Amino acid sequence: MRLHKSGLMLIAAIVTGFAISRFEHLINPYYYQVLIYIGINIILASSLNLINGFAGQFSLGHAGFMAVGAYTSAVVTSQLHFASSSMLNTAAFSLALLLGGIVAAIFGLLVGIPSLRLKGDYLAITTLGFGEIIRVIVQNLDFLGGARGFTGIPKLTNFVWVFSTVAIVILLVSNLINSTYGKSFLAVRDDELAAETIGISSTRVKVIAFVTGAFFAGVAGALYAHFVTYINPAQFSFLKSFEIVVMVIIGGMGSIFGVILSAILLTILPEMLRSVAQYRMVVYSLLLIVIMITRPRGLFVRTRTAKQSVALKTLR
Amino acid sequence: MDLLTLRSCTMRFGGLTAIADLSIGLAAGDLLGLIGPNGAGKTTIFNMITGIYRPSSGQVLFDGHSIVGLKPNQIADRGIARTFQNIRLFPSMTVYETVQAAYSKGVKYGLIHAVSRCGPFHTSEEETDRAIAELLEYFELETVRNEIAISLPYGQQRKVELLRALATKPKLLLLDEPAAGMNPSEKVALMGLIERVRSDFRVSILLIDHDMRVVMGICKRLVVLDYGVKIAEGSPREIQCDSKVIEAYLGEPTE
Amino acid sequence: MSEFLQQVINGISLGSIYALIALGYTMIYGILRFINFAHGDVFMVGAFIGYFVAPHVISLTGGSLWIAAPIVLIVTMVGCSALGVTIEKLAYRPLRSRPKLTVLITAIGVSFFLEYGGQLVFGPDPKLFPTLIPSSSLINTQHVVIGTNSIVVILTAIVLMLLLRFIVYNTKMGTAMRAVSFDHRVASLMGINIDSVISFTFVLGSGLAAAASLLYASVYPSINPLMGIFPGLKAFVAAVLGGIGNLAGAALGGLIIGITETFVSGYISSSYRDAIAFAILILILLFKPSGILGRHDRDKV
Amino acid sequence: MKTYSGILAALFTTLVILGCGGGDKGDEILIGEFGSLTGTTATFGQSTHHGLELAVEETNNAGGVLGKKIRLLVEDDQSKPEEAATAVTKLITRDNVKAIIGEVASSRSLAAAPICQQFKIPMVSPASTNPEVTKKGDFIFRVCYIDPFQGEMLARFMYNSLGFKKAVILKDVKNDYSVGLAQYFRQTFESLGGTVVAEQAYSEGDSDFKAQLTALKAAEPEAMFVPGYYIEGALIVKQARELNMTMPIVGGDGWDSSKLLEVGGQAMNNTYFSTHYSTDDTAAAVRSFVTKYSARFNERPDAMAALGYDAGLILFDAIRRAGNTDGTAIRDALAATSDFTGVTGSITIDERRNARKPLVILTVENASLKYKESIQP
Repeated sequence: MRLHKSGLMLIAAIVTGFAISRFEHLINPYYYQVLIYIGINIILASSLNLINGFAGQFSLGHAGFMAVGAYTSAVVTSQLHFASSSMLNTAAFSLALLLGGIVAAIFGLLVGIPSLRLKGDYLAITTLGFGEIIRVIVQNLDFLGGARGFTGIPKLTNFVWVFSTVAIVILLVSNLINSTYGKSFLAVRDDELAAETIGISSTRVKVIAFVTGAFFAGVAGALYAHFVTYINPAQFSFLKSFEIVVMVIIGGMGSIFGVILSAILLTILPEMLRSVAQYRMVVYSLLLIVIMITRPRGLFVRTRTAKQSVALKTLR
Repeated sequence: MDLLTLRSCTMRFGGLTAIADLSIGLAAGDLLGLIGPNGAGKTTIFNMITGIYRPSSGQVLFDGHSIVGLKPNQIADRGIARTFQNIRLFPSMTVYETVQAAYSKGVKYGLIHAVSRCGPFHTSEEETDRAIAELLEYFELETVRNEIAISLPYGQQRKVELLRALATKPKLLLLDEPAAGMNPSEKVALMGLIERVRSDFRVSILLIDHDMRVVMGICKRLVVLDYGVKIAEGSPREIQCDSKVIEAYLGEPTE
Repeated sequence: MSEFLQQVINGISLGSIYALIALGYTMIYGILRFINFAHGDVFMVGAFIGYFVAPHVISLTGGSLWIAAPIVLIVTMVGCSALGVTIEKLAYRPLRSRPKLTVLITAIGVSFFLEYGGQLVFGPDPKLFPTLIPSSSLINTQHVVIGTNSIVVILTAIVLMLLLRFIVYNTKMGTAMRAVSFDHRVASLMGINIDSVISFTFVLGSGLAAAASLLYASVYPSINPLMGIFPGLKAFVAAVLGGIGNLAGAALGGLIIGITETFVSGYISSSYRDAIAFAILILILLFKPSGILGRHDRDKV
Repeated sequence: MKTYSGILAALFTTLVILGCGGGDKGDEILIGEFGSLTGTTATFGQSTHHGLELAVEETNNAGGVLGKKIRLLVEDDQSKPEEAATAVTKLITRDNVKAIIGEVASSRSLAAAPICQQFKIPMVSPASTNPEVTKKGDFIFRVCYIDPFQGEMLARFMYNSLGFKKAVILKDVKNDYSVGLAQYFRQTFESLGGTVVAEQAYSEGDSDFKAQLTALKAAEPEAMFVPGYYIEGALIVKQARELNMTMPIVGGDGWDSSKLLEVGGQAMNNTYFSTHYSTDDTAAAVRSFVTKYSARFNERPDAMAALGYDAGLILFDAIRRAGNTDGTAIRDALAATSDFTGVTGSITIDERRNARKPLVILTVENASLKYKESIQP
């Protein structure tokens, strides 16, 4: 029985998703939309958590992977879309999500390679640079609509697609991290050199983290594109990457549950602040500063022993 | 044939020569002590062997093959494990997880199995779990298995680090001042443990210490280093009488 | 050929502004080892201080720009220095012993705060920056035009850089700064007051950003609360390119980015300009990760 | 784990409670506006908002519509398309607005239009000129002309009225509006027999254009076309003049702002641009609008303000004619709009739900705007 525990959990999650989607029409569309954004943000933040939180590679280019996934999938569905048949739509969309993820993963590999030589701030600025390069290239590609954006993407994303992906990402990341295999990620994050001396290839770990993280960012981008139905390069600037990084940091790097909570919180917070319209980004930025000063390890992370904090402090 | 051979190795940093024309041989099953005053270049030798530094010139042979230019993890794969002078444990991990990390390389499944938890995953995890439990028992660490490793007392941290190195199933173990910071009775106990480990795990050991008396008891052969140059080699008794060694250590506090 | 010459002049003028901003980035990095993402926004605030102060100063001095401009420059530099020191005290100092990442995120927060706060206080619409540098053409041929703007920008940048060099290498405070950037612990053992050195660094860095903002706004006289984002980012790229923590490197990096961008815009396509700056950065980091003039930090075992 | 679940529950509760309320109070008609009050194009969002506010105040002071007061609900979209989608969904489904006004930027209108269409709520865009916008469905309208029309008219103006055959283009690649305008201009200009001898690009937010201008200058054009927004437009003209480029420079309606002359000054002489109305127009509607707007907001209205104002008035007029606030009824009334006298000219909504109205060309002489000509569709 235990052998299939993960599988069962996944199926349960997807069945629940379907059940809820039956009542989709009962949910206020605004809440529904916020829920979808929550789901997409959980996928983005959890996949970045794999790179930043578990493999310890500080990346500021996640929006770039998202863009690759979004555009790839949009091209696929615009070529394959059969509005008449829902079966074919499902097939086309599955393919689009998968291809979006795969192409993003290939870009993840390209970005992962420099990460092998770079650390900390240098890596951060390089990944930011890669994200921006991707955006600029898209902006110059006419067949993707350039700056005018890609219009007419079919609205295929729904509750089931998003939350099945959420379930898969969370399960996958937690399975990985709680396995003996996954300990190599944490070892590289904690002390790269010590990890190397027990035979762990930091190269391999970093590349796997970037490729997997990018894959899911790509899928999230594809889900996003087929929800908003219109994408343009400006949506995937480094500011989007910052947003995702902030979710990971506030949730607590390397905390699966904390990052989920912060993705939820940071999606809802701007909505709650709608009433203060022009002030909301100012409030948001102040909150960010205050949280960093008072709860630097993240809002949802248990406090560690004093000694450990000291050790972690000296790490980076 | 020797398990590890350093053949006229030289290590230069800019204009500074840290190791000069050093040759050392270590036979399988040996416990070789590498001693010398602070700053003699002992840790540099370890860094050279484990691939952290690449020797400026000379050869490092392990099991008859050159390991110069290999990455630290590749050298670890060949069967060399080490500890660090200033203990480097993984700050976020428990004792159990620390040992698990050392096993992460040898699991009998891949990424896909890890994330999907199928195939050989559960069998392999159970095997690993049993092996770790045995090791923890051997080192008398089973009571602290779920403690964060770096929150343990110093002596136990040393043990965890030694255990982490052994968990990679090395042929050669490099111990960098394992007794540093211990009181005399702890030192004696540790030396006993090292000797037992050597025979129980059939591992060769290269041990660094600047305190001669620590290693006298267990090493059959010693190499003495001063300013990157080998000044003497032989049995503990021979070393004790060597005039160059006495000169090098004169005025050195020997704890 | 004439087009080429014109592009070189355009490039140097833009590059020297990047260089001034990059110097601030690189000094703060040298001392605190973190990317002060808010630096570009301090630059923006500088432009707005100039915007509000300049008309008053100009009317007080009876319209003489040669007297007014230096006064505006000093007021703006003082204002930005105060802002920089305040940011450091309130947002960064409580985090000094925390992981760099925490400080980095805080810096992003400060950056957002200044940008959106700026939109609130100054209004989001672009403002016309008053003329501070009397604009005329020094050389004006059919093909090459060199205005007073470019010359003033380049000369001011050079003077400020020399001044900075003097402060860092020939004053007591400068020596203390270098000591702190070398090793905090050792410096404090030597009796150096780390806090005041860090504050001083922010004074210098923010002051240079203020000067850069006035030069920038004089050449491109439209200012808005988001104007700091891209010059800030480019300047940071310049600092990394030159070898972060290295003053000469920052100046060199700024010039390289300025000139390359101008050439890419002129000869290839401006649509690739932002990408090109990053592409150069990535190539340099791959082949010489410590930057052109940077020293390599070895992982201590 | 327990505390986490607690936090999670709290979060969801907040989501549900989050600003309940809204809805018609019976004596009010709720109209939603989404716009870029903050973010990169905040200045357009705020101008439109002011214009619309003025339209609402005027209408309410005159007794409202169908005996009810108009209440305007504004949502900021931070200049981001996904925020626009959320804002519009909220306005329609939570606040139950009867119609939507927005956005200036086509990218945000494109994200919002499918939602309005889905809920059958009419949407009136004040200034999105991308042809795609109104193709999203029969509930989507606009009160401005579209890019192909404007691009074509400007090309004809340059070729016929000004008589130039060799032009260069400097467009903003980051800006969909500018890219579109450049494309339509080029098509028409070349089909008329002119040549575009060089084309260069810049990115929104840039302020240094000397590199591109130097390259364009080398192509020796007779005139230059600079589609884009006013701030870059003015800087480009200014820097072009500094580089001794004295030729006429033509821009689109993105140039229309009081800031254009403020930034460009005397350098703007010998430039032309298309717009929606002229503040110097002596028509009663225009004069009254300019006076009231200046008094209310202490600044002169730009084209966006005028379009926001017209968008509001056309919508209110349609509701009045529809006789009720049913979405379909308002849609039909909007579609039937004909010869509506707005500030930006006489507006007729055509079968593609685009506004058919004159294009005004202004020129700059001695650092002040002069009416040049009106081109009828």
